[in-house]
Amino acid sequence: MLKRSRLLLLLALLAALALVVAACAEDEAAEEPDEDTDDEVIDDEDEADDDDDEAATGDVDAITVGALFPQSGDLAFGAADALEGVEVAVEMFNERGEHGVEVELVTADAPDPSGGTAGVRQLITQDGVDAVIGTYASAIASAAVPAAERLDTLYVETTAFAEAITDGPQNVLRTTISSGDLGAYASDFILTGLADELDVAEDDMRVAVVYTDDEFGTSIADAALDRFADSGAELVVEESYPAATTSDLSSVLLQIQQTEPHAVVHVAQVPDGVLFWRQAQQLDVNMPAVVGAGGGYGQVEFAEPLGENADGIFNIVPPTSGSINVDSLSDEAQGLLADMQEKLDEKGYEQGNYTDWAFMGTWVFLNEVVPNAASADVDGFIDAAQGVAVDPLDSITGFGFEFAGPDADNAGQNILANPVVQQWQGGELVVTYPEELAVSEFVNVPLPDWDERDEEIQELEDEEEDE
Amino acid sequence: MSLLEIEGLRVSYGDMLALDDVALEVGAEETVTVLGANAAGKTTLLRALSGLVPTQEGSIVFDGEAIDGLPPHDRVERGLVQVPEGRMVFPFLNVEDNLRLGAYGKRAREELEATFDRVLTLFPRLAERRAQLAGSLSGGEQQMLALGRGLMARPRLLMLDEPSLGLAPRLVSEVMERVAAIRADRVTVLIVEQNVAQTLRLADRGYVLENGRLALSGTAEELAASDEVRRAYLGM
Amino acid sequence: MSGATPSTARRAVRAVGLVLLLALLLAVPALLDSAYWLDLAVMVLVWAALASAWNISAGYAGGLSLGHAAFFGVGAYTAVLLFNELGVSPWLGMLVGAVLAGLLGALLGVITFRLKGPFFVLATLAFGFVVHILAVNWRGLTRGAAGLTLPFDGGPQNMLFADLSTYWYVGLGLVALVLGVSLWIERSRLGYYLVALREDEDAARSLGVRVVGCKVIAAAISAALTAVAGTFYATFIQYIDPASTTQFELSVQIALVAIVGGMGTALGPLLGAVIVIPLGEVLRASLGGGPALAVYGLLLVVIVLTAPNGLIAGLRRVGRRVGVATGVVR
Amino acid sequence: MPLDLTLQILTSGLLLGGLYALLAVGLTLIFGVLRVVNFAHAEFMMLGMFGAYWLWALWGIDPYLSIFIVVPGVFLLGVLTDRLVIQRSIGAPEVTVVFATLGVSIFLQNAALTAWSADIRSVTTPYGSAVVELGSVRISVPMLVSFVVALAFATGLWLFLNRTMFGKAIQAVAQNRDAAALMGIDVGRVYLVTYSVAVAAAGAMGVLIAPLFSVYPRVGLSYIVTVFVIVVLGGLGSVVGAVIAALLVGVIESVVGFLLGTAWAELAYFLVFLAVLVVRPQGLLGRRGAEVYQ
Amino acid sequence: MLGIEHVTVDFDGLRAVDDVSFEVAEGQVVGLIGPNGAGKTTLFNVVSGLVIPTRGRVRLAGEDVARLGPAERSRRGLGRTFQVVKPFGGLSVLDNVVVGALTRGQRVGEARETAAGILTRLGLERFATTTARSLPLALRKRLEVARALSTGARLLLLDEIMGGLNPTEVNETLDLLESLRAEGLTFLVIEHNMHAIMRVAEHVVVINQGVRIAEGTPEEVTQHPEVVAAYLGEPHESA
Repeated sequence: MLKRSRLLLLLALLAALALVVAACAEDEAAEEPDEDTDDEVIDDEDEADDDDDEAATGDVDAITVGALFPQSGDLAFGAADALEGVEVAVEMFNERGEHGVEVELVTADAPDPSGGTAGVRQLITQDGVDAVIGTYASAIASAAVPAAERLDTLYVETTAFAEAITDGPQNVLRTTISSGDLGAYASDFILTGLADELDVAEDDMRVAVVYTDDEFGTSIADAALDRFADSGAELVVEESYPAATTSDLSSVLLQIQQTEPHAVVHVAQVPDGVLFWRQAQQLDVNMPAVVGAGGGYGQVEFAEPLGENADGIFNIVPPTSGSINVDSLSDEAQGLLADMQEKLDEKGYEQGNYTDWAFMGTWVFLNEVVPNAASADVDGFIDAAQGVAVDPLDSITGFGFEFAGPDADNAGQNILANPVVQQWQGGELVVTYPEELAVSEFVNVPLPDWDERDEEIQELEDEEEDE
Repeated sequence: MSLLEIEGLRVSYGDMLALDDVALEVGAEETVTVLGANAAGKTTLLRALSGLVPTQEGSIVFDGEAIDGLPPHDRVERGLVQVPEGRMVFPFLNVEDNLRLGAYGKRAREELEATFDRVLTLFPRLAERRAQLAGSLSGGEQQMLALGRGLMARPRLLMLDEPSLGLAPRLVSEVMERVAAIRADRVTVLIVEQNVAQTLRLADRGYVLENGRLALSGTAEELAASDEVRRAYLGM
Repeated sequence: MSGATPSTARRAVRAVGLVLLLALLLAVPALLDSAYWLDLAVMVLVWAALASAWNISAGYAGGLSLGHAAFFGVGAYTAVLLFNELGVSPWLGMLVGAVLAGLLGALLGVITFRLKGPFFVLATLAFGFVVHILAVNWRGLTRGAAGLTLPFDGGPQNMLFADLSTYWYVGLGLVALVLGVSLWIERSRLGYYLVALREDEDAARSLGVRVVGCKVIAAAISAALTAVAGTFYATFIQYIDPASTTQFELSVQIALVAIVGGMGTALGPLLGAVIVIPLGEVLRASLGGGPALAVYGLLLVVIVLTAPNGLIAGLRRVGRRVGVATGVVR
Repeated sequence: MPLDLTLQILTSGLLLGGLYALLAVGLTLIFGVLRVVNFAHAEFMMLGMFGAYWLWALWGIDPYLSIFIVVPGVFLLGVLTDRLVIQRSIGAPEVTVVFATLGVSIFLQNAALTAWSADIRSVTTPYGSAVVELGSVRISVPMLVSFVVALAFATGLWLFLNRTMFGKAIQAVAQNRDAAALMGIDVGRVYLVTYSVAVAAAGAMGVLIAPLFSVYPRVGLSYIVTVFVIVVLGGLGSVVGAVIAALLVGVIESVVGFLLGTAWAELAYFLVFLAVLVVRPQGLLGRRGAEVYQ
Repeated sequence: MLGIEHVTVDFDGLRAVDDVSFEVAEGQVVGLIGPNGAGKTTLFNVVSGLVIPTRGRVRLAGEDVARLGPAERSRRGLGRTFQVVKPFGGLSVLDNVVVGALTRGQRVGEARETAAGILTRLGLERFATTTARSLPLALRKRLEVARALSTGARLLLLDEIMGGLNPTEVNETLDLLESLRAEGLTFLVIEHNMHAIMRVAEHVVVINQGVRIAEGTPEEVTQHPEVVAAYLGEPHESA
């Protein structure tokens, strides 16, 4: 036991020492980050050596940006599109060389929130990047943005929707929409465009909101619920459930059946989205209109199992070149889109939704913010961002760019990032609203009752039996 | 030739030695008893013979074949059957099922019905309680059931671990009578008992275990006359 | 009693070893010339503290908990909420979180002390789920799955440091605290009682050991230390949500780290963290998330089947052999 | 509440309970006989679902046919798991017994993730949305099928346990392992069969629900925790108890879900679960003695 | 010192102890004998608080201890050993005894000294650092006694501590009992070794099938026909 007490004593000493060192280190820390960054840049990039000195005097000639996306783990597959978008944007920017700025791209992996923090530190302190571009997943972004803020570095969010990202941090520019916008837009659409189509007055609308209890579901639903609360519409069902552990939605559906809402907002993942519709059919629950908001409703895996029954289901998303009528875009935007697609082909990449958002966000940052920045730091970039004004028709995604000022509640948010309304038609999502971006008319508004559809199915089955 | 021959048997639980260098022999149609204080290793010996605990050293030869490595059910199949201490009937199964499970092995199952009738004749109480849950029987009845269940396996060597444990004197005598009857049926018996006097009257030969080692062996008469045994176990 | 006193040579080796280890630990930020690896090193400290804290109730007191994420969450949420809502420094929030978690741990101890084996495990699992469901659904308080961001209001007074190496030193302090408590318990009255209860409850009770009291105190200490680690994690990552603080998988991993290292010893869980966390990271980086976790699962199975006492037991055997070979140990 | 609605809610609850029952019966059997809580149980259901999915996606085999291929497959996997892991953990320290199956669960989940990615897949069948109408109550055909199979399995299992020699041997092993071995019962084989049959039932459930639910590696999570609750309520080790508790939990989930909301239903049954564990660990329907952990 | 009043214990319908009453006066050594399974150990469990009797009461130094758990009874001066020994297997022999000394309220250091003293007295000092699990059975029985003594118990329940000991060891143990008794300790002893009982016990209680069938001096009870029958199954003839 003697040895134990000795060990204990040493440990106490160690603890004390650790605390002392911690306190000392902190004194230095205040001035450290800037030095660190500069050192690294000078060490790491021989070419940028001279430019960097100049940068201190005014115009930015060369910057390093870090791309932070999940490259391993469960999210890696989906996030690959986004990273490819950033990569292509940087390459095209350097090739065009219009602004005399040289951009170097470094990437880091961020499989989960703590990985996001680690990735940010890696990029800023080791790779000496001047700005970080991310992140695909909201939870990871929510951890990565404060980490960058701590190191006084700009964070450009191109693909994550979480409200929290632009709710507080002063170092962020989000080029895509926030999930609240999706929810608010879903409500607006229901109260205006959809109400018109259904021929119901706004004040007579009965609505239901059903959502998963994850970040995505709650933030969208909260915004939608706020908007409904301010309107004359009546909220008849509000229900949340855990997406991962729910194996039955019949109780929700029966509530909907009882209260007969005109429209249902359903924020779901794929499995619960499919289950909701299968059980709706089984329980004969008729809903004139259902509006999803990305997530499960935006994916083929959702529509495929439903077959024809998916026709007419709405989905709210930020638009992409793939979903809108690109002919209405400006020539410049169409040219940019063509160049991007060529570049993607060249590299053997597929174009997905996230490719568009990540590409366009990066493109705007490089072309509109960087060249106008007085210095390659967070203040310089944020100042420069105030002057950004990109028209929706000048963007391959169909939404424009203009950032909320530092004093706004949602500082750094792209306030022109408006969603569009899509509908499932024949197994594909097509934009049906607003009209200027629409590629197709509404179908199945209101949705046909199940007994009408059952007949169709019955016929189908009969045919099969005949064979 | 001996039916069972053990040599240099050693069993330990972790770093605790339970049996050390035990040698023992049981001839065909013999009744042999193993005596010893609580925790002297008697139960461990029987468990080792049945294969419920692994042995570290030594050999167990049954009917001329080494059975050391065999799992318990294979030993039962060869006729080495144990009625364990504390009866261990299956409390939530009825009496009949308990008995029939006794004849679970292939060899015993072939003659199940005949054995079953014989056991019920031997234990008429069990016949009366056929449909009752074993857990609801009295202690004596449970012991009878355990004996009967052991017989159902058609043992060539029946090992009995403390069959009189916790029974009233009248029942103890009854159990001993049944054991005598089993013996008369030409079944070889290896019996472990605290009830030394009665057991020695029943047995041909005996061994005394002390702290996991053999301390004494001899014919039943010799042991009964031994001062050591008398003082230690008969309380005289 | 000659065997009880370590030889002078042995003591000297021990002392030199400790000084070297200490120096090495203090020098880690300088040695790890990469934010990535230093970041990982800090996470190793977090997990070392968590596994050690779990070990107090599981290793010493024998209650295999699968609900410890609940306490981690309480520590994280309490500190962040107090800071965000009332401006209370996380240093203080950490204490409040520890007290809250301690009370919660005590409550769990009171209701589960009689349960054995899988029943205890299932009860702690259910408890963990209750806390998780509350974290997800009590949105007025926790903002649900959206999570809470700890704004960077820099400065040591708020336990927020711009410099990564500071987190390393604070983390070292945290581990030293948990290890200190573990060692103290090991040689204190409580430790004797806990091990006695674990080895044989009836015998311990007959010697005058009060079961409820001991188990409740152990559960409370374990929960409180877990919460402290939770607060540290929250200030380190600056973002918390139910998925990363109260989820069942987290409880499993806490147990896994301690088991791989070796339960019931003070150093085992630390060893577990040093091995499992970097291994997990390397596996994930080289194989991807799914395969890495699959390997984790296999590792868990193999360890509990072949070495339920963990790697530390094997290490000790090797150490002894080396000691004998070199003549340091008789 | 109108009668129709009440009946519909109760029916939905019962059908859901039927699904749970098929998992719960196996889980409770494994515990009763082996004294092992099989954390990996729902993973075998997941594998069953994937089996059904791939046979359907690759060769268009209907789940109601592929069940005859998938279930034997899952059974063999159960044999393998039992041999490699479960039998080795019996009689080992408690930490082994608890964490070995947890490790198997983590492994299977992530092996599936590695092999088939996190993609969400669905089997589409003509009868996926088919319904039987009983008065105003609508009953999903696939749900009804799995409900019937679950009850048939439970009944069959009960008959098997109580009417056959091997079934009684299983009971004997559950009641006293040593005594069973002394009767000539091959305890290892009883363990093997019990474990494999139980996980095969989980696999069967996976196939049966494939026409209704999407398949993905973590799908087991939606069931396993609920099933733990059921098994404890029914009394660990009790087949009849598990069936009754499964139906009960299904109905409670449906009713509370309708009245209070899904999230709170989940919280409610965890609290009930805790209370039952603490106050009456043998379960609401279990018999005394079954809870004794050996 | 100890009063057992009408104690009855039922286990799942089986009556293990049936309306047993007797007293142990301070400073006495009372033997409790009976065949295996007679209910002696169950009675010990009732006295020490591990088993709650179906009916009846236990008084310890005049106080009704029915509501107290084993730990509280131990802290009121009751110590016991277990027939099937229950050492804290993973702990050293010394640490086993330290646990008991700690519950007296001693600090760890003091407790270690107390424990070391007790080990010396029982001749276990050589094994102080040995893991309890690896002690031979006879020594583990002695460890049980050491542990019971370490709590500072005034009344000791000893459950077959002489089983398996050789005659010399039995004599040593008996000497120890006598010296402890001279210090004022009280004993209730279960023992199969009648020789030993005859030597130390002034009073013997015999139970069989859970029922008290005789009580008196050792000589009286060994002559008692019911006792003879209980032990030997039938009237004693051969010896």
